[in-house]
Amino acid sequence: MGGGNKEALMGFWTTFYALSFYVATLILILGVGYKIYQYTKTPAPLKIPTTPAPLTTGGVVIRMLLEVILFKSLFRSNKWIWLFAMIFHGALWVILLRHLRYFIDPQWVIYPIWELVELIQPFGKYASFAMLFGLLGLLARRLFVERMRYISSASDYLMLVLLLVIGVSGVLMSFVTRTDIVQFKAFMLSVISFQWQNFELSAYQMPPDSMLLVHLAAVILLMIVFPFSKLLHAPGVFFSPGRNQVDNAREKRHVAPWAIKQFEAPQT
Amino acid sequence: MAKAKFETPEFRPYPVIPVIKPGVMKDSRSFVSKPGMQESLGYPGELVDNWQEVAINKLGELLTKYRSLRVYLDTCVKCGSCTDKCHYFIGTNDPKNMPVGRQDLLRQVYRRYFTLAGKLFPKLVGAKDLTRDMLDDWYNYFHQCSQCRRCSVYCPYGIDTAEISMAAREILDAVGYGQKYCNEIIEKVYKIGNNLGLPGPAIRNTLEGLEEDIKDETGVDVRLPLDEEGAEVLFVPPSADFFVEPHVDGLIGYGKVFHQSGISWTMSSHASEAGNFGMFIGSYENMRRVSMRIREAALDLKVKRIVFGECGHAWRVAYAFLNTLAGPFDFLDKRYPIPQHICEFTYDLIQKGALKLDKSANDHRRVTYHDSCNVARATRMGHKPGGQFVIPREVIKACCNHFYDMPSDTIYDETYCCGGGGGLLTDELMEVRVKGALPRMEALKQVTDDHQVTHMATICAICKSQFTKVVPYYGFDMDQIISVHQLVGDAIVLNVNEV
Amino acid sequence: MAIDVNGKTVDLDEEGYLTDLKDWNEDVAKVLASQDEIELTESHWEVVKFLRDYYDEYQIAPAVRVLTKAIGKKLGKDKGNSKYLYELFPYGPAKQACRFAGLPKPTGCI
Amino acid sequence: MKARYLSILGKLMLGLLLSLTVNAAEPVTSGSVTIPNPPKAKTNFSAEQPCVEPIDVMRRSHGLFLKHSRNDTMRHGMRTSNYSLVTCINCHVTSDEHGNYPSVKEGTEHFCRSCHSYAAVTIDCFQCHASHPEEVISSKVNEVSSIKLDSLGTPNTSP
Repeated sequence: MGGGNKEALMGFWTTFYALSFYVATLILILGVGYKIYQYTKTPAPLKIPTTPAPLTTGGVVIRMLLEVILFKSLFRSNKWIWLFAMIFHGALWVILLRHLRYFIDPQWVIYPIWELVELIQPFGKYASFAMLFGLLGLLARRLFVERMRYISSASDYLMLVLLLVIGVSGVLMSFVTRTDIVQFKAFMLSVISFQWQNFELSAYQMPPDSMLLVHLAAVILLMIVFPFSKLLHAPGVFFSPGRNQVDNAREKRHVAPWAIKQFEAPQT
Repeated sequence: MAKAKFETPEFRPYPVIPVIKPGVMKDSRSFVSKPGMQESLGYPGELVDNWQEVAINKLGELLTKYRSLRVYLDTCVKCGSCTDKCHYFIGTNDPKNMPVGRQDLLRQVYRRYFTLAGKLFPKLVGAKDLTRDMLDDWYNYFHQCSQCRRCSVYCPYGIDTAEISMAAREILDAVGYGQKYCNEIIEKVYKIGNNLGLPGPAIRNTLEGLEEDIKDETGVDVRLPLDEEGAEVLFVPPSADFFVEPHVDGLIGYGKVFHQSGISWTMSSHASEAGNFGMFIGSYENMRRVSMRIREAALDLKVKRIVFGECGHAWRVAYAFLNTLAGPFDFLDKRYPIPQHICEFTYDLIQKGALKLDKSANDHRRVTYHDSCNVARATRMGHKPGGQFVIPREVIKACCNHFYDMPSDTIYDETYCCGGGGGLLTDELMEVRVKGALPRMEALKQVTDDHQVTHMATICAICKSQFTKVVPYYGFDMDQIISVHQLVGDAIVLNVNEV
Repeated sequence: MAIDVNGKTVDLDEEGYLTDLKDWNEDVAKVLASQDEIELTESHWEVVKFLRDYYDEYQIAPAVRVLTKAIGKKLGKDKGNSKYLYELFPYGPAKQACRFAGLPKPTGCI
Repeated sequence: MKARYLSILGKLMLGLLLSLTVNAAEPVTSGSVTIPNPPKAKTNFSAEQPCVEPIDVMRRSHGLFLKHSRNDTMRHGMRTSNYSLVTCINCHVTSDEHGNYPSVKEGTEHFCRSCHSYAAVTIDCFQCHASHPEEVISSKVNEVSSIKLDSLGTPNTSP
């Protein structure tokens, strides 16, 4: 393939990924937004906190933080799943923070913030191995523990595979095949700031590296399936009545609008 | 009344996670409700012709009414942490008795009809059509869940299979495929006033007999009042307390406590039942209808307080739902919790020194305590989280010199269900009940071996009945099950305050 | 389910209790008992009769303690306990004796 | 042929994107998106190639080359590498009219920093190495580096 071909090819991929990124973001935000709206709008007609439960809202916040950050219930339940899940999620957060470098122009922020982005880089780089380890642990449990295999459907495996593809392609780009991260950042910043005319210039196009194409395709796919899959556990955990309700049923009357309408309105 | 055709599980030398045996409990099935019972509760008499359509619509309706259902169906990631937590799975090894396995029966259908992924790629995401087989699986396996919430303790998202079971049972009722045991009992509450179907005169006759017994035994006139207007306290026991052993001795215990407290009290023939099976079938409407009887009785008898007897699920409905369903209780004395548990009531008296207790009266007993599931994981006693664990134990310790707890991962909020809760306490489910009791029996065995425990006290009518039935399968004696308030009643020194 | 008693068909529900309580007579009781491999003795009949009388008055089977007390009064203190009743009706005096006596099955949290 | 179709398709899609912008008619600019603008190198490596490897390769792998040299030199005591940090610095870091070199610790003037700070990649080379050409150093160093530069001229020497 000659240089002209390659340029044309990257022109295509640049536009393709830019468009896909918008579509995926739109689906992710609208989809998860709709789900959150739905959860918010659906009433919890009865007090059902799993007790012992906190007696105050502040207590509920602490309970929720312990669940969301430390996976407290999972820790009580199963140390292996907890370990793999903790490693995976912890590493994922560090890696996500590391990727902020592609979305923030240093000129947009004050230096101390940028310094933090710089500081996280080496951690994020090696967290990728931790993430792969956690994912492989979760996958191994699903494959080799009989009762886990029983409850797993194809999508449960594929979700792990998708995350592994993202992780492996990322690791390869960091340590083996490499890409032009400066050019990629120019592309990404143009995408998120809607500077589409930049894509005419080769300095703002997607770098022509197959591993990058794979990595981004998998990320885009993940964003698209997010609102339609079990990844909804991320927003869902905050809406679980068993965890987020205050234990004050005797002190404070709690009635859902539909119950008032159905049972109490005619009497008053 | 056929003999048991199953093998009692053997105690495990150490608690290994069982290997799954798909389908072994597929045919363990409770009797289906009769048309009359169904209709009394507002449901079709028998399975309607367009059951599939009705069921899907009902599921759709419930999804808009219960956030718990919607979030729990969406959120599960199949992490597997619940898979070894259900006593029915431990006892039966049927994977559809794993909490996630049970939930998936409903979740698969939810995905098929209510999610984009399930509509487009059912195989990929494990979505399934609502077939007759699926409906039967719902019926069988959602009636092998005691709604004990143990799974919810361990779920990283707090997913509670009880909520899923309740929704599934409500759908089953809505298509005319209800369970006989639950629906017959609710019908009796509506027609007669309590789960057992004891008419007022029968209750009065029973209570008079018990007053005689107490008089014979102690020489003291302890009253067990019924329908006495103007009493301070309306006391609501489970109707089993009028009827069977060892419950009855608990009722005598309550009577002695009230007697010593000097607080006037009464039971009600209108609200002669603490239990509320409306919860078991997931029906807000029926649960409310049953609850309203207590409000009505409290108003009719002009009481100032409401106290509930030893009944686990009753305490859940009373503690967590009564205010919602039948409140507000503006007419009651706000200085006391509304409603109050008999253990809270007794504990307060003990704290105040108002009861003289002779611990040595229970010296022939070495006691352990079974935390009833719904009390432990859905309610509270006292003013601090976890009071539901502390207060009954403090009451027992105030009455007994020998108290020993079972292993720590089988008590408090990790307690195992007795195996008979949530609408399973019926003879045709004896196999499920016996097998489901395995983890609790193992814990009891351990404390028996380690501390020579002779009695297991509990505060739930279902626990007491279930245990008296199943402990013989495991080599224990039915007399080893005891009410907490029997211990209180035996230790209490009557009339010391009056002298 | 149904049983044949002296050439007459008597309907039972799935748990073996009479669907129509009016169908009861002593021969029905004997057939029901034979299903549980029990031969009704005079001691059994005392209980069965008490149950039926009590049911006539209160529309419910008597509580176990009421029953034991009544039996104790009638047959002597040594028989006024649930152990004696369990010997007669191994599946429980409430449920099994009620079945033979043609009463509805007592259900609830028992 | 395929590339041509792709090019047309890409242009169509880009056109679609651009038509959505409010100011689509304006001339093409880089807008508010900055990109690094490193100082020009002092010399070209050869007539065909500006640097020791093609620019594409240098952008992706310069760190790898230098790391390999470091490992060989420091860990194994071998100065065998074809890539030399000193040579990079000598060619790429230029002084202003007052003879001052840009700082490698702040700003974006320094050749290395212009991209590294943009991409949040810290550089640890200059904890030991000089970040600008060392004028006081004897001509010997320059000789060495020029020899190395020459030796790079032969084909097929990249790793």
